[in-house]
Amino acid sequence: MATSKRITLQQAAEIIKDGSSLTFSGFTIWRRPFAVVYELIRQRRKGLHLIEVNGGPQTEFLVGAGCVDIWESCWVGHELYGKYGANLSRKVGNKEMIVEDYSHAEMMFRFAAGAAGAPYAVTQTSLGTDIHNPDYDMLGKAGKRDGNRIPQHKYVFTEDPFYGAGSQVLVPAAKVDIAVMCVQQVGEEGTVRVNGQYYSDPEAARAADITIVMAEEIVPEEYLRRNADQNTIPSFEVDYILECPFGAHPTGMFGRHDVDGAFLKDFYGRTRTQDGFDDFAREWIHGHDHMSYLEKLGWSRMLGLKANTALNYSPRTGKGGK
Amino acid sequence: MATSKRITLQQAAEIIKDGSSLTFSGFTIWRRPFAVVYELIRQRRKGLHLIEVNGGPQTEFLVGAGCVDIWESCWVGHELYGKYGANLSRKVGNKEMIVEDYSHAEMMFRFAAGAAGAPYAVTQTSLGTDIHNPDYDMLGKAGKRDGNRIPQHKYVFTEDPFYGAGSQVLVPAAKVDIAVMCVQQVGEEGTVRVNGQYYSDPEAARAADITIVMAEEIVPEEYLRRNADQNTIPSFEVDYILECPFGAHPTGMFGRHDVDGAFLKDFYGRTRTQDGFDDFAREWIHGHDHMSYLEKLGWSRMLGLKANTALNYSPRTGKGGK
Amino acid sequence: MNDYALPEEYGLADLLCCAAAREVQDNEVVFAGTGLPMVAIMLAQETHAPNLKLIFEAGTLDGRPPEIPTSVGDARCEMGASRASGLYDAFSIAQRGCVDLGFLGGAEVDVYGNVNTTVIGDYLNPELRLTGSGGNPDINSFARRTVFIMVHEKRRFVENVSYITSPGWLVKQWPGGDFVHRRELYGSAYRGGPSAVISTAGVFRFDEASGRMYLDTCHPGKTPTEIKEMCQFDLDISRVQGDTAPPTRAELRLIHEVLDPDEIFIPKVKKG
Amino acid sequence: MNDYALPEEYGLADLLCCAAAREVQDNEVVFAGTGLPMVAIMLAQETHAPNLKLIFEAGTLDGRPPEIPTSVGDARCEMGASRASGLYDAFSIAQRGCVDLGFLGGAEVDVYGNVNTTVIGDYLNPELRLTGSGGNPDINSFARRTVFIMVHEKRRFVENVSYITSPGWLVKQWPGGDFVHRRELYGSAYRGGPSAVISTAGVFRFDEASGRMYLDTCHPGKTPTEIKEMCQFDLDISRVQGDTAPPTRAELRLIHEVLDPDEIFIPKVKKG
Repeated sequence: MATSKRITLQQAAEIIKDGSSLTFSGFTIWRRPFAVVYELIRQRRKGLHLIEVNGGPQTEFLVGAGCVDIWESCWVGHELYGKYGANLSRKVGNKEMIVEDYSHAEMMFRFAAGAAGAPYAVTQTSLGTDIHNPDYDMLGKAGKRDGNRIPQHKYVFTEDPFYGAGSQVLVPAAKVDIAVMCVQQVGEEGTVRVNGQYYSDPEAARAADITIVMAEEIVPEEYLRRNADQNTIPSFEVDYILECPFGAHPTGMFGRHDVDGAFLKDFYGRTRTQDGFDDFAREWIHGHDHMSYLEKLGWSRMLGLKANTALNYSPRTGKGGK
Repeated sequence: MATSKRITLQQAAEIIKDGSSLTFSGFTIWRRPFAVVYELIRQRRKGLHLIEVNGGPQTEFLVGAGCVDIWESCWVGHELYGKYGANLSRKVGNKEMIVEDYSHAEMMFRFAAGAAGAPYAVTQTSLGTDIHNPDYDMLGKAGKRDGNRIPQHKYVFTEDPFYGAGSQVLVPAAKVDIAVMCVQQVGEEGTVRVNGQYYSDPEAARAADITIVMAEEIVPEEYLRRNADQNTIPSFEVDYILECPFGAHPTGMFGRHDVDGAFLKDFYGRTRTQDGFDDFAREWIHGHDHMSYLEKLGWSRMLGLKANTALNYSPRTGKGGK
Repeated sequence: MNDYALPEEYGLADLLCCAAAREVQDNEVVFAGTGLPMVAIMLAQETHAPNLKLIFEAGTLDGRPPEIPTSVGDARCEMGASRASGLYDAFSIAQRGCVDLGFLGGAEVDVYGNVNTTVIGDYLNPELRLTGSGGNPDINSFARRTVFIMVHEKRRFVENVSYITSPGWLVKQWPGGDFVHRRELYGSAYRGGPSAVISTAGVFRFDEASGRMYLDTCHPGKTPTEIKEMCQFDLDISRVQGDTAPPTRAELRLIHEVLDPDEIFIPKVKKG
Repeated sequence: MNDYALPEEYGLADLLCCAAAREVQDNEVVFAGTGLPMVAIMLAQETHAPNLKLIFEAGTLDGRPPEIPTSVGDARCEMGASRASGLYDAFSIAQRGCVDLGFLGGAEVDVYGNVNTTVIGDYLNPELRLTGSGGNPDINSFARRTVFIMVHEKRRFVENVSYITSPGWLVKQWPGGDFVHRRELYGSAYRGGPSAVISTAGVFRFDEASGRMYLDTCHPGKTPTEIKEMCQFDLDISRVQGDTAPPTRAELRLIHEVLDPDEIFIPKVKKG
């Protein structure tokens, strides 16, 4: 009907400019838009400002590649496959980037406020912790609180005037230029259906000014609209779509494939140093496109990750290859 | 597994005491827990405090029957079948009850705050209207703002300190004793699956201290848990369940039956006066139970309302009876 | 397309419906209330705005109902929808600034476009309590443009409404209650305001600077002076552009054969 | 049930897992992080707490995973769940006060139960940046009780943590940073706090009034004096109740044959 929203992987990365603020779909090591992340690294994007409900391998790859100046979030690591974010840790230690710490619920509420068009949210979480320590307002110390995309304050403390519920902390809405989503299905007009947990995807898409959806498959819009109550993000909140099977790898996707734990473990083990990261990037990112990446991974590895359609994950026992 | 949550219609109404604050599932003339509403009228409940995202026939029935002292909401009527709430209008005119007006979005945000455990929500809606007129704080004028279940202020005005977004209005969280829901399916452990629009049901259930779910059918819990991403309210938020087919009548239910417009029109036409209401209640409520009510409605009427399962509503053309 | 119907071929509801449909532009996100606005939007969708996105307050997003819903909570709203959810979604989308146009109604309107749907008479001693606000002020607070469809009676077009349910161009600043331009009050949420009132007499628009209503077009058969007489306030008739364009025969066919064949919202004109 | 295993039949991870499982009461709503806590909760579910409701932070509510998930975002979390949604739901439920018990971890803990998972060394000049808070402070702010499972090293049990990621019983009041009891700060959200630390040396609890940690039980083979030596602060050992109860053979069978047969979180003890 309307103008097509379809773009290529390369075009998706090109929409994200040097200095853009950016957020992603998914949760830690699940449903991260890796094919776009790889393409950003290939295109040598600089000065990104990541605002994430939580970080994960996508953070580590972008940070290791030197694409990121500012990271606002609460957590980074590879879950079972790497207990912290070694690249981020190194860059923070070297003061090569700014980290602004919030709690997980605070990040979630910041996105919920942004998605609802409210300037802030009110919560009682994390009172009394160093997350609220005024000396640790890193964007403030760096003189970046312009009140435009970056709020004038990290926090404001107040009291509840209605029920005497006590101390409250106001957290600023998350305002993001671009959200890049990785989901199971998107329709030709942009309707998204996430299967399984939707994490913070609906809020991320709505809080962002531009939303790019990379899907395992683009499906007929009409198919999704037969069951509107099973859809996750409405058509008009999605600006661009692209189909990219296994675009989440090495992270997992409910109903499609598991996390590639061995890949993440290898990344974690090899990228403690910048030389290690650069070596890993030469092997797996630069000089590749998505198809040659899949070829390099190979059929045996990918079939081992494939989800059983009755279970929605790859059972640990019963795989032919094991 | 655990103690059964099943109760009867009569027990459901008995949980709601004189003076309780109460909210409902649904939207205007859709999915209202009418069987429980009728039972409350039969049990001659008094002094109810209704806090509703929006009102509808259930409000009009309870108000007409003299069950309600306070109504906090934004709208009452019967949509196409009765353009305003004649019973509420009469009682307000006679100063027999207190009405506290908010806007629709404000009511929704009040419930969202209550559901999230926040004492208030921040919004920019309805600025400059008489909804914010300090002279029209009716609970304040009545000396009922105890800061316990009824907040100390109707509103608080403030400014956004983060982005300079300007004037903001803080609206107090909705705190409700009991939510009574009317849905398509509930599992034996309380998991709720709403088909179609869920309106403000998830927030209503979570904001309430006690949640009673009346369903078209109680289904095996295991059936609902096979597709957890299609469920609406989690088990542990539901305290009591009951099965009551057509319990929403005369309001409609997506996928099951349409609104009984003729019934609502008749109610609207006959209950402009208290005598008219009392007469209507004698005919349709007192002396009845749910089965005798259905018998009185009759098969022809109910089959005419039955939803086509492909469409989820009753098509206006093609019904045998017409 | 100059297939305009003759006066005897259409009724007032047809005229209103077509005038409302013409307020919609293609690709817009449109928030619709129950009733005639639904028909108008679906008419626009069938004619010049095939890609408009329809949002219903109860939580259906970008729906394509095959039959006119009887309310925004209707199961019919979900047919062909992109997403069916709830009110939190709908109002968040509105507050986030995603809504271009909203269609609303009212019992009274004043010269600044303030609308009353709450009460006739004094709020504290009401002559008649009406339905209340519903989403009227919410959509009107957040949409870029809003269009009101109203019955035109002199008692309904007043200098100041007795209760501002829905904000016009000049609104009250609390606690004092002095009138200020909505631009001053709404901050980042200021995106526009009432852009038209379509009454049973004519189409009215607003001067954004002064916030006052003026007459834009007269419905066929009405003169500017007659319409001015039908307002309690001093209506500006200096900017009249002529008559409201009548429905085309194609539009009438769509309304009566496709969209509302059962005359739920729009009665057919009796022939002969 | 007095089927306790002999010391050579179980490992430290088994002991921790069983001690953690015993913190759970039936019918409770329990918030679990990734790793050993998941095994502990599932063990409780298989033994004395069949009706506990398990919430994972990423958005699965009342799930019954048949295999141990590798993270709370795992597809495995959703098997048998009452609802699969997202983080807004999970944190709203927590803030609303629906969570009885949370299981958490930490790199450092202090005498007041404040936990650090953010940084080793000075925050502004870190020796080592860790993962950050995750949901640790959020669950710890809102649950009625929280239990921390930690490796016991002297450098980890300190008088004051270098960075309070997650609030203990005495926390900092900003802007000054003076210590106050959490009761004073949390208002209506005050529902309790850390109720136990289960380390690799013993089980510790807190005096709610003073907010200070004391030794409750020693793991078999450890003495109170030895454990006191393993803390930088002056550990109260006056209230010791004896040894931590070892795992039963039935519990060990459940852990290694049913819950974690692949030794993802809990290694099997090598026989002979």
